[in-house]
Amino acid sequence: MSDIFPKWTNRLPALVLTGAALVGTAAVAGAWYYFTPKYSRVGYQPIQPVAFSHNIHVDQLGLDCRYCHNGVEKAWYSNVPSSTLCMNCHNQVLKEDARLALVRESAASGTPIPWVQVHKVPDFVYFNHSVHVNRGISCVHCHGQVNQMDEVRHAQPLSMSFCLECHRHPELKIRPVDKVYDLNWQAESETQQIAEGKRLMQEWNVQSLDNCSACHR
Amino acid sequence: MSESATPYGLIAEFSTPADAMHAAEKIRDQGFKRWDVYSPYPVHGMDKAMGLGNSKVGWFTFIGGVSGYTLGMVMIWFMNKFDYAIPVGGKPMFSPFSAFPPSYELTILLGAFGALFGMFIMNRLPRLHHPLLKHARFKLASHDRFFIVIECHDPSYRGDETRALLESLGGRNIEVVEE
Amino acid sequence: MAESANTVQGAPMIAPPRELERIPLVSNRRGLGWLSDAVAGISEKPTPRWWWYALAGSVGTMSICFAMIAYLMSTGVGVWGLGHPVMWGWAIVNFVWWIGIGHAGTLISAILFLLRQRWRTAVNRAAEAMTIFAVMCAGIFPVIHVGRIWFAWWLFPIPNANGIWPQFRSPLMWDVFAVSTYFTVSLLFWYMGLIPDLAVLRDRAKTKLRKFLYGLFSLGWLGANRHWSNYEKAYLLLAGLSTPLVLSVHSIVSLDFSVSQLPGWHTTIFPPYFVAGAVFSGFGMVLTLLIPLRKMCGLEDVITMRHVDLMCKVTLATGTIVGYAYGMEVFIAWYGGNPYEQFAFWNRAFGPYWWSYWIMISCNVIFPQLFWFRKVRHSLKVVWIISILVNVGMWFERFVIVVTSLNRDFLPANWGYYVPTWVDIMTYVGTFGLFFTFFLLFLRFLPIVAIAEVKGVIPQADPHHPLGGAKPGAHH
Amino acid sequence: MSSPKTHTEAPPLDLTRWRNVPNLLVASGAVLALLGLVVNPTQFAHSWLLGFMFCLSLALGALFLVMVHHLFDAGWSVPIRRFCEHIANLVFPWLAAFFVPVALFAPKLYHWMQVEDPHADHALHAKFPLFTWPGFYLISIACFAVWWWLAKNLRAASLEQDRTGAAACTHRMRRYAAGGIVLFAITLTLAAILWMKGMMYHWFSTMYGVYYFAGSVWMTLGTVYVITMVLKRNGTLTKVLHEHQFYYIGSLLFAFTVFYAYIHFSQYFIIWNANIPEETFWYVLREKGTWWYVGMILIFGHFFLPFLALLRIDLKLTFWWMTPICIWTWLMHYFDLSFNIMPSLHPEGFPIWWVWVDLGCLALMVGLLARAFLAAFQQHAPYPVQDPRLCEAMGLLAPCASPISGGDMDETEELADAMPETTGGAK
Repeated sequence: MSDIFPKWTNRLPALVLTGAALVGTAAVAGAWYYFTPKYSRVGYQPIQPVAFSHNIHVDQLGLDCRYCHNGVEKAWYSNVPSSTLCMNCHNQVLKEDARLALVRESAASGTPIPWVQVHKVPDFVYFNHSVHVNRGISCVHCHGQVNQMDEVRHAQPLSMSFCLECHRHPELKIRPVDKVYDLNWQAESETQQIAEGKRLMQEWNVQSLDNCSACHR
Repeated sequence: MSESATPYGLIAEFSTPADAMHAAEKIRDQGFKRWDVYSPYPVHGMDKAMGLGNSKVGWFTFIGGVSGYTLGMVMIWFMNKFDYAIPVGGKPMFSPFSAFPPSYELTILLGAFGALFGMFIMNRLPRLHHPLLKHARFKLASHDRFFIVIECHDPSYRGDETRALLESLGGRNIEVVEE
Repeated sequence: MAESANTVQGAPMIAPPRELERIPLVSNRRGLGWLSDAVAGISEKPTPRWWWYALAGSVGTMSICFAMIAYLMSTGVGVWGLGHPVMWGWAIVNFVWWIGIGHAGTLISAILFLLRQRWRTAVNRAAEAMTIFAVMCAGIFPVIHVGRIWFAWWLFPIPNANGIWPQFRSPLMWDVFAVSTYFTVSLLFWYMGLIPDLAVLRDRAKTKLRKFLYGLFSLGWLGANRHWSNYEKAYLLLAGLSTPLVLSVHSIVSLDFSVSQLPGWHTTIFPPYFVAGAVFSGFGMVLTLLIPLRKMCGLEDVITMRHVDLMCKVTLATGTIVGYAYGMEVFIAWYGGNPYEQFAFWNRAFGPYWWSYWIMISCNVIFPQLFWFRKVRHSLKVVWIISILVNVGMWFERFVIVVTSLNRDFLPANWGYYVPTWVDIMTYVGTFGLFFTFFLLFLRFLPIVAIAEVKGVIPQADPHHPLGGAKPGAHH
Repeated sequence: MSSPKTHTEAPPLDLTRWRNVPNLLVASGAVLALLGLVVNPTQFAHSWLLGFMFCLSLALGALFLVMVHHLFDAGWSVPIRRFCEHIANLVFPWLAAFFVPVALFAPKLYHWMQVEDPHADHALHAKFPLFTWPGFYLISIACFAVWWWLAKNLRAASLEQDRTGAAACTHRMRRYAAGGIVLFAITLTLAAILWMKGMMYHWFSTMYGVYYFAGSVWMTLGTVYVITMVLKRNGTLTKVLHEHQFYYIGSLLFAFTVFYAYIHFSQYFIIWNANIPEETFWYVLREKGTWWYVGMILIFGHFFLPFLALLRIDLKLTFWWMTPICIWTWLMHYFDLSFNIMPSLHPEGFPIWWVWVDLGCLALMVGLLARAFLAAFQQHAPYPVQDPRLCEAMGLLAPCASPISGGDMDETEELADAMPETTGGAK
């Protein structure tokens, strides 16, 4: 004899089912959004030891990316410049500025500035900067409009699907080599980008690689 | 149980499965529709005695199984051939052979869901509150007793006449169960 | 009754001589009500002291398992003894062993149901519970062996940030589907069987808490025949689905090995051989558990010597099939003429792990042959010891398959010797704690024998039987 | 089980019209087989082997059914056991005699016998001394000896029980079955390897013995169903047969449909996936030419069709539905064996032009076996008349008289008005 359940409990199955469906949907949608690099990586903007502004150096002063990141065309790695490179200018410009004290100290002592790394690919991914920039992939595609950033911000997810998006359709991104470091450049129209991109792929023999060992080797 | 409660049905008690079964045959022949036999275990032959047809649960399983197999095959084709083909081991991107084991498992999984939830749907379970659960002697239905309950909503239900019928069939402790 | 009808429909009718009489499934002439009392009583009586001791021991052991997993997660799979060339060690051995244990439960609940073996009713509930807990223990190993456990959900075909899908040509993916389906379906099947019995406990409940919990989980089951009709159909369908499922699970586990090209793994008899081995080890475990259980819970009249006898016979049959498979492997290694295959089998029997091979052969093939003798099958002590030996032997079978095939590579420079670390060992020991914790909780709070099903197989249940109330001559 | 449905009402089947069929089979088969022998001896050898393996399937399948009946202490299968014993006994002298042409034509069938230096061929060298002339013949003789010994002794004990009704006979049969099942597994495997797999001796598969076994028992169960049905309808077994015999045979047929498919799928799939040339060549050959279609016939006809046809419980008891399926098992098993045997002679495809030789050999053997079977069947009781399990098989179990005993909540004292048997006289 189990009369301890009042009559309304007969509606429980429907209520539980509806509730479970709602909670389930919320959980899946939440995980899908919050657990992916689109949320967890994009927007990462650490405070750097030196308040270096790409905006001032690139857009206002017109420095080329390669002036500082001078290995990017030659190596897999796009180097962060040593502080002596900063001193090329800053031994003249703002030479007494307090904001640059750390740079001067580093240049004098040889201890690197402890920059906080923003962009990172996992250890098991092989990424080669020179291959990309020499074949018409601009900095902006992975790093966003760094030329407009005062403080560097993680602009793209850099997840595997992000890489794949481009690897499957390089013609949507590929551009003439002389426009690679022009972060504001855009093709006149999408159709032109595709036509030009296809032509460049043909010319450079760029393949749409999405096999595992293209990146994991 | 309050005085004003509406009656739910007439309950009669039987000691042996054979008595319950003979009673069920008679009640079936009288044309009752809303009634049932309650027993601690499924009594072999009772479906026939009550005039029940084949259970429909099989259809739920069948639909579950077919959709599981289709889902498996389509999913694997979409994932490994259409959306992102991964060349491995010189094997074709999609082969009904290598796609078979997971699709087979999905067939069984969804078929099993179909069987269980089909049973729940057909039986309108879960139903935690029921007039019979308030009846004192009804707890013996899960122990060693057999009950027949004829609901008052049955079009053939005729109060005392029905009670007399149950009595003549050997039912004991005949009582009215209230809503 | 038999004597009164010497001829039926003109054919002579002979009652079997005493020695060939069928022994009743429930002994001592127990009836419907007694079954409810006996089984439900186990969870209604005050908790016996041994239960607390056993639970404390199990929980303690289980915590070792979790501690080892935490250590593994924080440090990495290097804490295990894996290394070149044996890259698969205890984790896969334990996985296959535990999942094999589970197979007996499904065999009893599903295959014997389809075969109309009514003796299954006394043991199926406990065996199914064993299946579920064993699959839980098994599931731990593949999950933790992936290294970065927090990414284990990538095994499922869920869209993720990598934009890539699981690779369905890999037998390890088939495993994911097989094992998760197996667990889910076993759980559904088990729960569905429990519903009428939970209703028994609900109807007998004295305290409000018990009324509430058993009432909630029995879902308002009334035992109406219209419900039974759908219920029996669903039960039949689940049994029909579980049968190919249980065959497929261990077959797919065997494919992990056999679709490769490694000598000692690649052999076509693996699927049926693994299934037979799984059922074999599972029955070993069922016997190990039920022989003490029937005594401790006072269920000697329900789980009778006939049940033990029959389970011994299943063990014998499957053990002999496994023996046939061992023989065929060795024979075809010789027959095929492949020197690598021949070496693999020579290495098994006489290489550095010779002892594991001979433990396997003696525990799996030789000792179960004692079950040919009725005397052995009826000595509970001997049966219990052999059942444990079967468990040991089947663990070593997986060890032999995994380790001896890997430790000698094609080049002697790639030869090695695998030794488990203490973390390997303690993780495995810890899973026993997990298993027994769940099993003890099951013993205490749930009906450990399928009450409604056993009621259905005693003579009183049959309305055409005099004990069921049938009048003589009234034959349907 | 309730009483049989409707079939008993029909008048007993009159089989006299069919009594000449075995003779016709023998006569026509002999003509075709002889013609085949003259026209193309190699084809004749292969066709004969095909027919022989087909008939052997039946005898070994029946022997297996008899042995598992004893091992499982089964009750339901008592009425069908006697004719299974007769079929199993066809193994000697009949099948042994049918093996003589295989033995004589062995060099035409088994290429390894013609290899000049067996030690130059590694695959053959490795099989020394199994694949030598003495090895081949000695093992063949040993296989027949084991089968003969088992079948003869099992039937002898069974016939003795017909006279004495002694339980000792049951125990004796169990002992034969216990040892026999092990010998049976070994000999059947060796026979399948030596007589069929050995045709392409470079190939190997650990599953092969099980594979032949699965197909054989499947076809045997189909045959057993037909024979049981005929014996029920002509009145011979009507009084001992019940509905559940048909249900169980049908269920076993269904189980073996799945089992065979499982075995064959596993063998194919593992070989396909590992993709090792020394194994795949066997199947590659069978995917070329019209063999591809035979393979498809096997997938659909050997599995899907019977699987779907046998799914429903009630149809397993419906004779007009089951008869075509059972006859279909013969056809499919024939295709299965042909798929195994013939590609070594006809790699280009299924030898449709030579089917008449196959059918001739098969008809000759089946005709002779049918005559032998009928003679044996008529000589003895049609079912084990004194078997202790017979009344159980008939669904007439003697009930044990036990009371419904009490418990805390048991109120069975109220059963005062019940019959004395119900309470067992306890109260």
